[in-house]
Amino acid sequence: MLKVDNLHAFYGKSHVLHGVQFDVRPGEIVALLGRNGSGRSTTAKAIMGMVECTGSVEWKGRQVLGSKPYEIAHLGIGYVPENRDIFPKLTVHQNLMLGEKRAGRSGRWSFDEMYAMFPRLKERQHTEAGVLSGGEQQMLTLCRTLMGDPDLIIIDEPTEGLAPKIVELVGEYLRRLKDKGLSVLLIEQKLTIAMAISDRALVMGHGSIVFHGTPDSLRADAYTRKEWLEV
Amino acid sequence: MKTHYEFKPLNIGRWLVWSLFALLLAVAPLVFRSGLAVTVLSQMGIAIIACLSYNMLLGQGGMLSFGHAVYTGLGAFLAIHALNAVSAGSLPIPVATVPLAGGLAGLVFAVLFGYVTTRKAGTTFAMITLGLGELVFAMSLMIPEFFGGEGGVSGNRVVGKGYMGINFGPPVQVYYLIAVYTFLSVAAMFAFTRTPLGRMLNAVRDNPERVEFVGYDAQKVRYLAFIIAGFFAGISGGLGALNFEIVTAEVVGAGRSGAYLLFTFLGGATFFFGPILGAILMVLAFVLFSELTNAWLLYLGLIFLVTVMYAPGGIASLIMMNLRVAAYGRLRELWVSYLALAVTALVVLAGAGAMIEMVYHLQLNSAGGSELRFIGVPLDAKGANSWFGAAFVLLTGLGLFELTRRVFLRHWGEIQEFIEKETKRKEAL
Amino acid sequence: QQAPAKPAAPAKAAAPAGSGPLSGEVVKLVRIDPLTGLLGPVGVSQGKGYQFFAEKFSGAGNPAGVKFEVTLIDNKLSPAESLNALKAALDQGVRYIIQGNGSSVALALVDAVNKHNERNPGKEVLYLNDSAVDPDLTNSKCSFWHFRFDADTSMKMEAMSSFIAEQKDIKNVYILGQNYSHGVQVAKYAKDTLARKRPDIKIVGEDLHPLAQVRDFAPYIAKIKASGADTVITGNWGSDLSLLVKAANEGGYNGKFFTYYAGVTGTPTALGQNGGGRVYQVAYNHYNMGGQMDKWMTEFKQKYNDDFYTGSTIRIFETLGAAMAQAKSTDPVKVAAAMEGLKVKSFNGEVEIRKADHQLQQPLYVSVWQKAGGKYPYSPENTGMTLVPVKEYPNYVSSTPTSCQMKRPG
Amino acid sequence: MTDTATGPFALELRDLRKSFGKTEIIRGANLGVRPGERVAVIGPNGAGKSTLFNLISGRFTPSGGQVLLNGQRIDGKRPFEINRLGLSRSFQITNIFPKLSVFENLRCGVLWSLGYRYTFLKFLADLDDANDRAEELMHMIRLDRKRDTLAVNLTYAEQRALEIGVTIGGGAGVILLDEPTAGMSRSETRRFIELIKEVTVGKTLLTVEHDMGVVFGLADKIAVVVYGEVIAFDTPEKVRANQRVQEAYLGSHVADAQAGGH
Amino acid sequence: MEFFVISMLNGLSYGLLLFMLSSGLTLIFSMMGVLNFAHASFYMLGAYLGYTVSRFTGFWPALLLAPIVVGGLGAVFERLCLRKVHKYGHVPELLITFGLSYVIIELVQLVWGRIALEFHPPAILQGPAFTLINNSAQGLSLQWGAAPAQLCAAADATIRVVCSPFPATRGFMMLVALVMLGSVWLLLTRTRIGLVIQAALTHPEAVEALGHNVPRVFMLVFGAGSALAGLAGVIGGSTFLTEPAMAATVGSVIFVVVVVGGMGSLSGAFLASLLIGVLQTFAVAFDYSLGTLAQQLGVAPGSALLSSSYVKLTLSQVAPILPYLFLVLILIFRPRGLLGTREG
Ligand SMILES: Nc1ncnc2c1ncn2[C@@H]1O[C@H](COP(=O)(O)OP(=O)(O)OP(=O)(O)O)[C@@H](O)[C@H]1O
Ligand SMILES: Nc1ncnc2c1ncn2[C@@H]1O[C@H](COP(=O)(O)OP(=O)(O)OP(=O)(O)O)[C@@H](O)[C@H]1O
Ligand SMILES: [Mg+2]
Ligand SMILES: [Mg+2]
Repeated sequence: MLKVDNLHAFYGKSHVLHGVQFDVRPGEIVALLGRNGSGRSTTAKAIMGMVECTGSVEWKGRQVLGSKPYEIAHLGIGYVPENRDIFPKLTVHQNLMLGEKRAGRSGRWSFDEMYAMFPRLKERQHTEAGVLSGGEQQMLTLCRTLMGDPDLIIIDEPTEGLAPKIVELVGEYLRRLKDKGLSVLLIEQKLTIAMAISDRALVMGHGSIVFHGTPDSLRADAYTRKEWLEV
Repeated sequence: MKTHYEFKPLNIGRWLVWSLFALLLAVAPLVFRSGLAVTVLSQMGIAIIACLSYNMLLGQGGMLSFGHAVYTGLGAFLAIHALNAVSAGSLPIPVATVPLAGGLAGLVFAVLFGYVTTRKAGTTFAMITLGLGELVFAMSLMIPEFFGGEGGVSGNRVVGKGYMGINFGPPVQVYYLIAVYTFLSVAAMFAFTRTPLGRMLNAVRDNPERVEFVGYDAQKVRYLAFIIAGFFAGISGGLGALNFEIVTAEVVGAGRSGAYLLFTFLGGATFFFGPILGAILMVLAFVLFSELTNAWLLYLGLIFLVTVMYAPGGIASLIMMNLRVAAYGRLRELWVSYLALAVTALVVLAGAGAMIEMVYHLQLNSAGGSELRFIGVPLDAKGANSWFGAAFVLLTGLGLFELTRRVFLRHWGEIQEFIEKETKRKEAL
Repeated sequence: QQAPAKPAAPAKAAAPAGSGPLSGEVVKLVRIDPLTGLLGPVGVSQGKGYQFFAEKFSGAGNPAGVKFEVTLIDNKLSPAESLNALKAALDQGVRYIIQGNGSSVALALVDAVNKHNERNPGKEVLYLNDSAVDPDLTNSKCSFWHFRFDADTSMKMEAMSSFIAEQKDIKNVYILGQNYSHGVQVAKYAKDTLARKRPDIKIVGEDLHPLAQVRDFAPYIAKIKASGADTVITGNWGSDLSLLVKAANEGGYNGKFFTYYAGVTGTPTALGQNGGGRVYQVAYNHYNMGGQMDKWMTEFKQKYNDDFYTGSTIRIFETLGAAMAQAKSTDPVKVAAAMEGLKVKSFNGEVEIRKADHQLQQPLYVSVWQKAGGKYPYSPENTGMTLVPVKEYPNYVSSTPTSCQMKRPG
Repeated sequence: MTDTATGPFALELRDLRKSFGKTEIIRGANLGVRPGERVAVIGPNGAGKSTLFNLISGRFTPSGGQVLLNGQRIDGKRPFEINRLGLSRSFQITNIFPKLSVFENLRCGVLWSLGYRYTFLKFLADLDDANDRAEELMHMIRLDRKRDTLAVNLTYAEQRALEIGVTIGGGAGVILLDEPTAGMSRSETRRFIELIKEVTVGKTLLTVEHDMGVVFGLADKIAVVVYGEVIAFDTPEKVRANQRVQEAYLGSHVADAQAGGH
Repeated sequence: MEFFVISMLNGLSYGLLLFMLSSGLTLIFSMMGVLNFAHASFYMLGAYLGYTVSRFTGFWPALLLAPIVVGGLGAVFERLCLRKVHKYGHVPELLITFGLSYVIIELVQLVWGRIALEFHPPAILQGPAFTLINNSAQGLSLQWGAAPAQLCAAADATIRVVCSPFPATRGFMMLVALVMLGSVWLLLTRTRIGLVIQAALTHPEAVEALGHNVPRVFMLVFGAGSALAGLAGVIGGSTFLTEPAMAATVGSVIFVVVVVGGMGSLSGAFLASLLIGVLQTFAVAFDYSLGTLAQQLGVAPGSALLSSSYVKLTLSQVAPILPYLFLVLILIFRPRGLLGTREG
């Protein structure tokens, strides 16, 4: 469904991705692992058309490299950025509203489902999102993206700053998304959860994919874990 | 651990720069000798102090003020009253210290008004200063006792015989007085940026909230800086009073405040010397540029548009960028590009200028015939030839300019990349 | 130097070389006035007048036979800029300065010229004031180096009040003005003169508003109506005048307006049909002076598509020419001395530069804004309207005393 | 609450309350921290940990209750007053002076405590003590090489380190750190914790953390905040055993796995 | 009584005029956070374009066309210039509009000349909308349109009759202001445009990632704001004066409205306009000064003091600068404005 090939990305003059190549199939959770600064977030941004890049990104058989972020979003890729990027002056509910691509039409997901998933958000639905606690903001960004009814969702470190119990919960929900037929590209730091829920794992190092396989094979590959993940 | 070792080599450079500055101030009137030139130089000195004091707020404190002329202006009024008191013999101070009276006035008013304005930053601050500026200006026409009504307050800087032949009658003597004040003020304001308060002011600009968590009261930092800026603004006003020997309501007007803002920005608010360039340009624009062409406001507006879009750090940032390139020894390869850019830009200007001037000519001057001369070229504002010619020049210029610009940008980018790599490499060492 | 009045092209010898005593000498004059901003249009229009008449009065056009060259410098209506302009003019060796718009500029210039002349003997300049009307200029601040060719506020009020005194239907007067010296002075002189000439007229209200700040005059009209005034005296000019009259029309106020500046560039268009028959102006001329003036105005209009109304321009050339012929010199000190008490025949009869204060003594006209046609065909700005003279006041009526203690050089 | 040590508290909360509009977020929190103790504050998301820090540091004014620093009441005081009394904090979201260099950032952090206040009559370059202290800090947080780099241009981890540097610079006795390791990888986190330990020797430390590894590695005591109350305050072992904490916060195996993983 | 009614009407209509002038500014400011200094220039451009278009098509089509053209120009400006500096922050944004205001004013003078134009409202708007007749015998009555002369003339000398016409142009202006209020309100509340922009102010990338074309929305909003200014210009220009100084006279008072109302608050701007309009209009009616006040309080200041300008300054004289006083006071005591929700 998503096919990334020979992707090179640049921030101004600095070359960050060096020929990244992988794919994501329908209904699959793919974990993208790696150390800080290895280029995982950049990969996500490159797919979304937010950084300058060359190579190829095919989505459902169509080349999307060079398209604008909002066009890509309309094609059905959802993106949850890593630094939360909630809209601080808007209320929780308004944040969710902005997730919808067209007002009032939300596809597979409704406000109620979102609130059922994270009751905490319902309690705070009329609060300005800027004052939410760090964890609440994380929940909000996830829901906001889901409201746009994507087929593939790229999540950058969703469990960052979440209490252990919630981390578990997020894992739970990601699996549920998968059951609903969504694909997930999960960028994670916490190996435990990534390994627990993903179908395949990719490891990045210095801007390219250095490992590609199932979680089990990664668990078995001590070299990769030591060299590229330092666990 | 001795920490300021790295200032050593710079210090020599700094001495050099300051000596050059002093020298420049000293010889300028020997080079430019006409009456107009001397007063223009004097006004530059005055404007330099004003713009630097303004930049204490804008560039260093992040306070966008629309009412800085209030402090320069009230300083000027107080100074001229002081001068008159000196003339009348009721105030026994030398004329040369009258600008200090202006400074004190600026300070006092900054203490008064600053208390309410600096409680907030950002747009709120900007709007309060706008409102205060309008109020003071309106008052200036309503209270003739102090502001002298429409005619303003005039004075005579020649008091008595003077001291060693210096009675400030000849404009050149006033110029040197202003030059001394300018040098001292610039030095003092530069020194300010190197003091704890000056540094905390930068911190307040960047992140007022965090400042409070390292023990400082952001409001108070702003307030103190505002007062100091008010003092220098007042000095500048006081010098203006001595130079013109008359102070009218325009000195507190919104136009002045706007000019300080625009030209400080144009010069470059992020570098200390930016406002100095801005001030020089300001005087040139108002005094000389407007004499060259009727369309000066249009050109001024266009210059601002272009500067804000392509050099948001002002002229100073352009200079610094090139200095950086020079420091890495790569400025020399750029000169061809610069030359090409300059030439094509001039072509564009010539084309556009010819058209603008023709329109103005048609509108204001048509009775004198439709012919005019533009940079030596005879044009006929009513002739299709001239118009086609100008349009052709403009379009060709634009095309060539765009071409050279692209080439230049590529080259420039490559150099920047090189510099970045170099710095990374140095860091890694 | 730009624009409107480049020195009249010498090639076009409209004025053949004269035969006066100073034949061939060139007299440079610099006019320091706004060419941009609020009063820009006025300054530009007046600049054209100087261009036009410099040519007419050069050479054989004046008894001295000198050639006049006028350049314009834009002072943006700023006193400080004007002082710069003065410096620029002095650098060019100019000895005659002209200015008119804005008493603030005028006061600054008088002051600067006085100081310059005091500090630079032998390089004196004269300041010829064509329209700044602050009475101070010929009273407390009078100067040997300053000559005024307009009639000052008090003279105009003298004529205006005489006219009002004759109108039996005027009983209640309201005074409205811009809150700066001009507006304040108009109010003061109006009260003084009316009290003297028609003590029965009641001043039912008096108001000052900031200059060029009021967008909506309806509240003032409501107040004027409520006061029961049948006449309004106002010093307002520009948009402050046009908007006032417009608001009066809309607000159903039918009283008369006595004004100073109904005929100035832009105001005729803005007034349009408004205020027909009830807006009065007092000035030293009007649009239908007749004779030579009519011809000049028509020629001017043809040439510049603009209206000429600043008659002082003509007076400046006339008196300069005469004084130079008399002094046989273009040296400002001698010319100034010759100008004192000088009498010339001009478009509105004989005028005299009063020695005591250098104020031109001249007849004044009260005219009223109404449809052009018949005897009064000249329509400014093609509005179809004109100023029709209703009364002329000779020198001795409009003259006001002066408190000037003139200090003469030497 | 069990007090093992005795003596005065370095920081004490007494029935602290805070409401935003109608919702009460902090509902009577009580806590007493002894000088030199390292306390980890944990709790579910939105429990009010950051709010608690904001109340203590003066960013918010409490709606009720008291905060005492070394026995002196500080509730209702402005942040800079509290800071001057010897309490300093870092932020969950990096909060430094972006347009100033690393060195300047650190120097800003030390100026007040060295008594330079608002002076504009001394040159910064001549303030040997301030400069030395800033250099020392820079060395401690291992940013020597980035001395003149503007803070915006630092990497995330470096910015976090700088944040800590600015926080401890003033030499305050009580330090609050809000999720200092957020967004760092495992190895970086480990290094960073060492750093924190190193720079806060002898100080009273409160830190918010979600990473149980960090919590158990760093803290002498753990305070558990749930729904605006401190429901437990004890040694790590006892807290981990606490049934309520298990339910409210740690969940089942993940916590064990994380805690055990180190 | 009749004076009060008329003054109230004047005040309200002036307030609505202020609102009309500033609604576009409010729109742009509240949504994009840009203090558009060129707003008054767009207003002026609207008047001049309206004048030119109306000479070909008559007033009513011009009322529609001119704002569209102005809006288009605004959008182009946003596209070519403002967008480039957006990333540098608010000060450059403000300065670029500052620069634009110079350019527009000069260009307008180049194209249309420097003196006032004869731009009249259409015939239907030229008379009074209604006339208030105050008859000292019969009391206050209202007559639509102009009142016949005999109604305004007193039949006998003891009866005082005052007719106060209310100009149709003013009525029309009030109507337009209300329509503007309504449409901007709809735009802000019934569409997500407002949300998109507010969100994009802090996190443009995130908004785009959610599928919103942010640059286009910015351009549209700026265009709409300019169009509102243009519409105000056509009406203002025909009702008042179409001249080069018209931009300067609108000047800073529209900023006062926006700021006093509260950053980002449409209802606040509306309230502020009305308040300022009424305040200023009634202030004109009062000749009180510090001197008279002192005298009424029974304090007799010395005559020297009495003649000084401070003491003689009456309320009516300072009326036009009251908005600035109001602005300063509001910002000191309530920095977020009357109904504002956020500061700065
Ligand atoms: N805006 C930027 N400009 C320049 N370089 C950048 C920018 N953003 C990231 N980089 C650099 O690109 C590289 C990859 O960054 P990226 O954010 O993709 O890493 P990551 O794997 O997501 O790490 P993290 O755990 O920090 O999120 C890093 O070296 C980083 O310094
Ligand atoms: N200014 C405020 N206005 C309204 N509600 C607020 C405000 N600040 C915080 N809150 C609410 O208070 C609650 C506690 O927030 P806080 O940031 O203290 O949580 P936390 O314990 O730090 O959580 P996390 O671990 O997720 O960061 C949250 O529900 C938040 O929405
Ligand atoms: Mg990342
Ligand atoms: Mg928190």
